[in-house]
Amino acid sequence: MQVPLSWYLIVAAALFCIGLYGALSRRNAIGILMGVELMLNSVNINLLAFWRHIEVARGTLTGQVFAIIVITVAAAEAAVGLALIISAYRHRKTVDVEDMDLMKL
Amino acid sequence: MNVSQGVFILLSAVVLIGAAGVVLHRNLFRAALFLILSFVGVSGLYILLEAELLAMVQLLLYVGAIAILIVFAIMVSRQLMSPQFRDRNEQWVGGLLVAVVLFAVLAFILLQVNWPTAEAAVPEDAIAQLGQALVEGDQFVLPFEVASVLLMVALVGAVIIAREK
Amino acid sequence: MGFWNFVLNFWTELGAWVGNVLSGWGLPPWAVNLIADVLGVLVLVVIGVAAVLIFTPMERKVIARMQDRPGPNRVWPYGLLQAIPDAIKMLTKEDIVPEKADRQLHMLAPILVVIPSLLVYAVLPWGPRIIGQDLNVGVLYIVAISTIHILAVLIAAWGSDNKFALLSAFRVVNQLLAYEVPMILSILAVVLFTKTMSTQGIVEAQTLPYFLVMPIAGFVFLVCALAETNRSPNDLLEADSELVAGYMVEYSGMKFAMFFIAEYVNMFASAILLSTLFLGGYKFFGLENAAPVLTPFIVFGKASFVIFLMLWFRATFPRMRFDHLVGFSWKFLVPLSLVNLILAGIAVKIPVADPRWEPWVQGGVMAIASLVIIAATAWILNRTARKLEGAPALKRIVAAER
Amino acid sequence: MTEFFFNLTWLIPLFPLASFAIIVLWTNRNRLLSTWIAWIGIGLAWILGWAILFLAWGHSSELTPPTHGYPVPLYSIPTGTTELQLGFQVDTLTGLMLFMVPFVCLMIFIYSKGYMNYGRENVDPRYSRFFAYISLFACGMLGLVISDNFVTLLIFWEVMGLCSYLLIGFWFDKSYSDPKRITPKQAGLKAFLTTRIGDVIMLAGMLLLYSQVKTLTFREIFSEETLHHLATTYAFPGMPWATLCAILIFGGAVGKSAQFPLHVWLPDAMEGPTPVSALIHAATMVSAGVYLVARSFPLFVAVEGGVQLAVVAFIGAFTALFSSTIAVAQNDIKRVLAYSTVSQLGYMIAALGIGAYVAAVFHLITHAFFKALLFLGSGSVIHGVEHGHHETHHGSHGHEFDANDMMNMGGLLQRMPVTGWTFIIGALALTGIFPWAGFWSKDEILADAWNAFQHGGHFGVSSGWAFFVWLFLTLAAFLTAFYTGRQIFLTFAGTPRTEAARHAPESVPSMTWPLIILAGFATFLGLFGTPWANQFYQLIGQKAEVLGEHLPHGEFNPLVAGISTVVALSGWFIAWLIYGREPLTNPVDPLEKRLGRLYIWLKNKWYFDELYMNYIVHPSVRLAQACFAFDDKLVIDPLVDAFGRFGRWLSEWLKDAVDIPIVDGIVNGVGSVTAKFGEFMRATQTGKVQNYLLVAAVTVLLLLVLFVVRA
Repeated sequence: MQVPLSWYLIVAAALFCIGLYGALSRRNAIGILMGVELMLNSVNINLLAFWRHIEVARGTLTGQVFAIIVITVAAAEAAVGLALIISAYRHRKTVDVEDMDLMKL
Repeated sequence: MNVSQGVFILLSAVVLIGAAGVVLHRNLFRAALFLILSFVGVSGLYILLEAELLAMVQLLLYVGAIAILIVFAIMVSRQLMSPQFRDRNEQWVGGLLVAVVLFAVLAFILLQVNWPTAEAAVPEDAIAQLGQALVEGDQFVLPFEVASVLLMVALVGAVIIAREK
Repeated sequence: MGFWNFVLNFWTELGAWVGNVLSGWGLPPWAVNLIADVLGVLVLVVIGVAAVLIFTPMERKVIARMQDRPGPNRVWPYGLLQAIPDAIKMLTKEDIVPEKADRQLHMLAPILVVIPSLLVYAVLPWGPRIIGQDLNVGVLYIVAISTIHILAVLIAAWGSDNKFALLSAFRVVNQLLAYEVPMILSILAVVLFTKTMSTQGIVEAQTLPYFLVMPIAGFVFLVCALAETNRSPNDLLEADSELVAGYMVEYSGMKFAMFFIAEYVNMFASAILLSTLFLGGYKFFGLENAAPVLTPFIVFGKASFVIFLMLWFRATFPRMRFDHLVGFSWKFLVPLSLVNLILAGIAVKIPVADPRWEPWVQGGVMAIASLVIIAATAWILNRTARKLEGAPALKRIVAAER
Repeated sequence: MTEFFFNLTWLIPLFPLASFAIIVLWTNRNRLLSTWIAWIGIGLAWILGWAILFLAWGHSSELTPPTHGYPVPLYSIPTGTTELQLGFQVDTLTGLMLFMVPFVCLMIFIYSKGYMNYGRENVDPRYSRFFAYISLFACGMLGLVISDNFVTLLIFWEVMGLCSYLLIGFWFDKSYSDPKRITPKQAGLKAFLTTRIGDVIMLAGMLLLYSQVKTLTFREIFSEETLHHLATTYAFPGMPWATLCAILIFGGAVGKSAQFPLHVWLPDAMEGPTPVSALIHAATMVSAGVYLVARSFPLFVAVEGGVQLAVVAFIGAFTALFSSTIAVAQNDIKRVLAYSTVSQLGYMIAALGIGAYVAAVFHLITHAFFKALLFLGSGSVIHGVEHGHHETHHGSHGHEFDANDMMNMGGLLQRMPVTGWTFIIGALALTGIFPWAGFWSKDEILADAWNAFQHGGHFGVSSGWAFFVWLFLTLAAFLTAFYTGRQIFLTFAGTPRTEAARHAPESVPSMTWPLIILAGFATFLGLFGTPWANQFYQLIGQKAEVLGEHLPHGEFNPLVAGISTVVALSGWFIAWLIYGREPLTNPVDPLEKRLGRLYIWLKNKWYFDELYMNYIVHPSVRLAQACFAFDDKLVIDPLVDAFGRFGRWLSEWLKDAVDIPIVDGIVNGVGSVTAKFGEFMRATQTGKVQNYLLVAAVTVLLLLVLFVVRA
């Protein structure tokens, strides 16, 4: 209990920003995915830190539950994302998002 | 500065160094290993927050499943990893700028806010309570079920997408 | 009286004595705790590693006897110290790193493979209060930690820059993830019954050994343990005849020894876990209460029995084909353990007025239901097999083999 | 338990509706499945309907109409200042209708399978569609009888109107060589338009009612205050609102129940398949009109001695007599029954007109059973004769053979015994021979009329009117007996007059069983309404004090019963004298010779069709044509031309002065600016996710900064 809440929040913010940078700057789709995972982790740190410092005293569990759901979503996202990446790799022999610009008309 | 603060700083360093490795390392495989390091550090933070269950789930799912899958995907697409492949796109400067400024703003906000923290000990049966809360009708059973449906859908979707034609 | 008490409770008394001695030296309490913890960790690690010394000769002897040959018999009586010359041989061999390999990862892998194996010992119970740390999420901890093993194998495979190693790595993901699912599901059934994830708590809650209560979970766990520890007949990751040792192909000397050690440490840990979950752990017909000093030996005995079972499997079963192996998990073990989990969920909800009778009634119901499921499974398998018998492809194969 | 079932009332019309939807959407290809779905739909409605009836019977003292129904509110529509409460209700009148409607429908549905030739090679190509339509028809009627307000009632009423159009014109591709003979398509149109006239009048009545009392829910309209209010405020001198609205609403009933002068559609409705005729004439559509009057009976009696009851009584009595005279001279087996239906509906309307509410409803119920029986029987006869025709003329359709014509029949009792005997039972019931159902219900009406004549009527009905009604109805009873007897002797007695009749086979069991069951009901149903133990009175008349007076309770009057019995028997006897004594051998009606010009007059239905054609339809058409000619040639065309020329000139001028320099310039300018801008913006559309993500991140960042600055 000696670690203040804001420390966790700062670390989480830093982790989020690093993840964001990864998602913005990687060329490899898997690299982007990893950046997103980092961002999700930072969210979880926040959730649990809030739970520990605010919610425990109130006797509620929202932070933990949400963290679990975020982890679930992350698992789903990783599964589908990697499946997409492998599929793209198989069809186009690339996982470089620079080459994936079919959205452009 | 006491023991847990020291441990916190240590773990945070692990987390952030791992994260930096993830986004900066040129070798994607190593980046994935850094990702795992970061995940383990986060798990340690959870233990520090006395959320043992989440820490274990973090290990089991992030390290044991997601990171492994990522490593696997990297291995599958390994032909692309040549030394001359510069894994950094042309907008990385902008991205870096945004990330740094965002961190500055966030840190500013976080330090400004007076959080309504309250000291309390984690109850003995926290895990049992969590389990109850996830299946209790008036609490979180709906998100829980929706999450399970989501997982199911993702599973099926991943299988279909990744299947060879 | 005092003496007998000391003898009977030797291990706890020993701990208390060490603590007293350290305090007597004038150390502050935190230092006493620290030293005690370090000592405990050392003891656990030593036990884990020492298992190799015991179980490698045992494996060689047992399998040799099953295959009707003498086995090692030169070093000391009956070759019981065979492990020591083996170790010396390993240590003195040249350490080779392939030229194009990733040196650091090649180095990291053997370390990573041993660490999680030893970390597991932290929560394995050797007796009442004789445990590294009684975590309230102990079982989950074991499962979580053991997944690092997969990672280590992947790193080893990647770092070796060898195609057999890489093939092995693909198999790792496929096989170990596939067998983790039924394993967790069967553990979950036990957790449902004991209502705790603490390993100590699970042992305490076992009025009946759970192998009798839920044979399905026990069987599934045993099979999964074989796959997770990469033992024959599920040793597809390193199958000599296919992958020339798989991820270990480029390792030699001490690094290879690390993998070797890790395998036995893992096996021992799995055996202890299985005896904890399903065989009553350190309980043995009330002996643990009469003489707590014996509990580690009880655990060791049970674990040895489990390891003997594993060796027996290795000696008698042929290696499976890979797709069969994975299919067996997804198509057979997962549904079976799901059914078992549902049964357990229903059984623990049976209301029993007298709490003393609760484990007996619920356990009995569970056991009977499990037997019914086993019978049904057997019937379905039998019918399917009979249908397959008529299949033309199979007929041709059978004819060809004859 | 009771309330549970009552609250399920809304399900009753839903079952056939679901059958309709399922058949139309999915099972159209599968005939057997469609049949079963329709049967199950109406069967469930029947079970639930009877459950509700028996429960309502148990609570009859609380559920007596008009205001004591059990409400099943569904939803309310906000209509400005008020709310329109829509819903259903259960009372004993509804219960009685639920006794009759779903059961008779079920019988007809079962019968339809055989009639539409299921499983034979000449099965109807639109077989499944037929079942879908009749399911929807049943839905309309069931919904109508459980409605608790005029809005849903009108909705279901119109649903039935639509279904009658679809079903009468079911064989819309049929045409006849005789150009004067009406085709199914025209018949459907005629029915639709004729009933629409009544519906418009009724809608006007409803709207007036709504404007006066701000509600359309029965229980609110029929409450004592509202009725009092309606009876004491005047639309114009001498005409209270209640009278006006009642007469207008009666207009709807006239259309739906085919009363004079809107009766012309009903006989032509015979062009539809026979089960449809049965459905329309017995169970559903035409009873809806009577039901409407019965339902709004409190409105009709709100004003003592008002003109509205006289109108109702006159139209009913006149129709009863008038249409039975026409029936005498018809040769089409179904048309005879059709006119008989009109006549019997006239009985009911007339009964309502003299305040004999219970007797009218009683006759409605019994009539439904024996008329369904008669129609289904006639369908069976037609079917048999058609089959006989097919058998004797293999594939040759050279000359047109009318299987409906009674002159082509004769001696069918030997060939089709089940159909014949059940038909005879129906005929006995229709003509009111003791102890069949028709005797009791018809006699109750006559007795009520006689009582009103003797002792003065209730609700201010004058005894003169009552006598008039009694006289007309008694004459009609004589004619009914006569033409029914004629029909029986022409169809079943004697020897076959054609090859087709000689080879007519008995119908399949799915057609004969409904006949047998309905014959049972036609025989025994009257016993529930005998004057000594009148269950119907118990059910719907008991608590009618809210109407201000006791409803007349038809006491047994030996004189009236004697007269009507004698009259009926003499009708039968004369029919026997003419047609039965020496069976006809050649297809010439002996009546034709004896009645001479009167016969022609009757055969042409008093020339009503021609009357309407000449004095309403043709003048309307001619007026429209004249208007068209005038408007188009003299007014519209020059006007349009002038405008056109002016417009042309104007546009020429505008083109040169405005369009090319200014408008085009603007448009092209906008276009080129847009194109340039698009070129510029295109650079931002890289198609790369990360670029977009960066933009999003920057946006979030800016918002965050904004937040910080603002805070």
